Amino acid sequence: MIDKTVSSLEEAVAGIFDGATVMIGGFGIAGQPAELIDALIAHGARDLTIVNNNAGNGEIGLAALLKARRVKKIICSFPRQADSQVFDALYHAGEIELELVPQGNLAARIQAAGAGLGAIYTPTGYGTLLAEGKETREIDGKHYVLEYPIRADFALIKAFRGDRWGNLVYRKAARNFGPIMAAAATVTIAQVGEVVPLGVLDPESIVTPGIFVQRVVAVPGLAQARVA
Amino acid sequence: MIDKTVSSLEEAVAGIFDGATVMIGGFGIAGQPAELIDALIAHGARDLTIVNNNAGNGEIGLAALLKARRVKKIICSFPRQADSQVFDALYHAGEIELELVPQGNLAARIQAAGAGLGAIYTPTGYGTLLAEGKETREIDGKHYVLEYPIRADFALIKAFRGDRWGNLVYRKAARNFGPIMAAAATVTIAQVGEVVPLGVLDPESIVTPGIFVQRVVAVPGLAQARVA
Amino acid sequence: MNRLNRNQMAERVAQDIPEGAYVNLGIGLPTKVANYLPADREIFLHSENGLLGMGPAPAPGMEDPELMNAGKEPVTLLQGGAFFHHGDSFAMMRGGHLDICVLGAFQVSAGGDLANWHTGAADAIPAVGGAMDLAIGAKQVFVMMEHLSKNGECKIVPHCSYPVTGIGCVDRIYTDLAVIDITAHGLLVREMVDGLDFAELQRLTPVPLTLAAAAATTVTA
Amino acid sequence: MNRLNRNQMAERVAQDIPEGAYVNLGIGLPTKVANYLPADREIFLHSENGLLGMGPAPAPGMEDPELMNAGKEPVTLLQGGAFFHHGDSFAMMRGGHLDICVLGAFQVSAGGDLANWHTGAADAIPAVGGAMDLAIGAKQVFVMMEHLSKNGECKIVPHCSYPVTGIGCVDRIYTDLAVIDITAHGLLVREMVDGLDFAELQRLTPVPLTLAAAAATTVTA
Repeated sequence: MIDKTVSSLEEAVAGIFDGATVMIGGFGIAGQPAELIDALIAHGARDLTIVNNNAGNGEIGLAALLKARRVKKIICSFPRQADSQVFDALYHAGEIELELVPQGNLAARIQAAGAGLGAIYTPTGYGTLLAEGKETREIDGKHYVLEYPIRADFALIKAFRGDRWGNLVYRKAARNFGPIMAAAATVTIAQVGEVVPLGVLDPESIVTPGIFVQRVVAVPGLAQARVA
Repeated sequence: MIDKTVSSLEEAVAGIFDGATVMIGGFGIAGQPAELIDALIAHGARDLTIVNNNAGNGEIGLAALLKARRVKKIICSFPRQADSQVFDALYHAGEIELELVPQGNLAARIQAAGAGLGAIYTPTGYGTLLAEGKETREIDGKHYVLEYPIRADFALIKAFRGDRWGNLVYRKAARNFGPIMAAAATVTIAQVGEVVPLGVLDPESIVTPGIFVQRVVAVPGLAQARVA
Repeated sequence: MNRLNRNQMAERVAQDIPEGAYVNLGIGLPTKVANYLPADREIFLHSENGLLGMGPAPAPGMEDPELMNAGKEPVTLLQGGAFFHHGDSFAMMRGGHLDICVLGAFQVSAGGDLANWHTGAADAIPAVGGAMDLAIGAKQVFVMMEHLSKNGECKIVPHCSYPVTGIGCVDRIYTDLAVIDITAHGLLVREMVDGLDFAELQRLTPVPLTLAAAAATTVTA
Repeated sequence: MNRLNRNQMAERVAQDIPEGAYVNLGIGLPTKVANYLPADREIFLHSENGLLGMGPAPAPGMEDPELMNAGKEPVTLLQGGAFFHHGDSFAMMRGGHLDICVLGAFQVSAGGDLANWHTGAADAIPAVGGAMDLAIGAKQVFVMMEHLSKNGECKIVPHCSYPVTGIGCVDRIYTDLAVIDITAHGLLVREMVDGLDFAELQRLTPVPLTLAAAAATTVTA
């Protein structure tokens, strides 16, 4: 019997190695797997490359991981926010590397990795600083920039419900990067509000089929519990 | 008030012009919008380029459209089947043009069109007859073929339920090409087993959001009615 | 002259959004446009974090931390709305499926280049989010901004001095003074606020303007 | 010698599919493998038309025209299975998410090239379906085929004479005579059927073979 659920957050993040590339879901705090990130901090891996839309808010979650000095590089679209003080300080001190990627290119490059494409010509960023030095091509009168896939060793994501085969459904705008990161990482680790028996999730409505998920850990929480 | 539903199949296919590129959903008969195809035959447009996985089965649906001599070119992955006699005869007579595309490249090129990519490097077909004359590139030690988006003027698809905003859900394996074709056509026309009031479709489970759909027509049918 | 305030600018933009349009309102000033969309028009608001059919802010106390807009403010979802992942959301933007996006700007050039993501200051932390995707993806890109900066410099310029967000992407500019289309034949003034004459608008704007034949002499919000 | 029949070949392949594997069984002969997967192993069958967790054929009269496999035969979906669209389905195949695919073949070359989609006959209507995607996508590609063609020619060849499906993509070959791995050091015979000796197998096969140190002398289905 295949059971991808693990019984602790510690077990969920086991094996994340120094120097790993780790995707972390979430758009701001919606969909951010805060408990998995805490477990990653406790786990101790360092020199990580993190892929996330943002670069941490306040002092918790991703910001706490940055503050613990575990991150050497971050690939994101929107690091600067009202409460991104942890990142801001590291950046100004030259203690973290930033690869700034337009959000749509970030999503498309993650999707390209999951789908096995070698590279894509994307319309976004042409003629801007963020395409400097990149190969471009005119196709049917439009200009495109050549962008490469972003893969990861691990993805930490948050879903609403999951089952022992790793099938996932999400909740509202917390879905965001979860499904595309799940497909782009070698090992995808999902924290879910509830583990349900096999067959409870409607096969028509499963958003992430279990083939993209290697570990599931239950983290009951307020946001999830609120749903009918 | 926005109401994308139309009251007849005739109205649904109105405006499909001679020479148009028309995507038609379905994998074999599952998801094939047979009634829309019949309406297209009655409508009379000719010199069509058709995009479908197959090239028609038996004498109905897509095969009937071919038999009526309305199709000048078909882009598909698997034309030859036990019951593809209509296509076979036209092909051997030199009366239809075939662009044979590996099924995954077909899907990826349709997705590229919907997502606004200029081109993609795909792993499939490298070193084969189907990549002859195409640009290739080695990326990280793997070989890829450059493939371009496939767009359409119209897409005819079949879904299970729809609403007046054009939101769609599908049924079982009839989903296949429907969602990706919907995003790749200028005008997407969906036949649905049932039109439901706005709000009936769960926003977490809508597969094709209405932004990708321009017309919805109800065609109650056996396959749809069978569902609980 | 009757310079528009920011709410009036938002109200003016809202007038040009037709029923049935799929629209993305950028972070900041453009978000205000939602407040002026007529209740009797069904308009589909898209938010890049995975919402279509976005509704107004929830009643106090009903906020949901997993139902936010791109600016991370609490919102609601209308009946008929849908949730989807970031790949699908940006396919909507980049694949040309949005009819209109409304963006703020530091500068717009005569050729329609947009600068709205980076001041270019050496010590600024750059952040781009979805700005570049919106700029190149929507069928029509509307910019709303004050005509003049706080230093009195016109934000409509021959060439952007700030780093650009997209090339030749802006279709129409709404300022506190005028509504101006960017066309193949240059900038065409569609409307001016009450009390502003064309010569004065041209004096303020370092790019040649043409007054549209059918131009309204008043921007009425 | 005890040449395996087609069912025995399927049974032999099934033995090598471990619990938890994500597997695509190609149209034709490979479909038979499903009949021999042990009931006590959870194995995830993928069908490129949008199914994961595919189950056996339905009871007579329970067929659903919208629940078919890639060969358009009626199937069922297991509890825990999922439906998805063609884009996602081929992402699973092409993105390296399937552990194993099992394909039929006209020929396999010494270097692992696969020919299984086209006879090359001038008047044949070509049809490729998902064959090329499966060939390059799965982590391991198993081929099952008769060792010799009806004309007595070996289907394992120095170079494919039929048009190829994929280059260097085959990992293991199951024939009615042997199980052979394709390695960086050439073809390694893992097993032979009872009554066949290595010299005879090599005589039938126009490509140098090596007998694995731990080779079984009998393929037991």
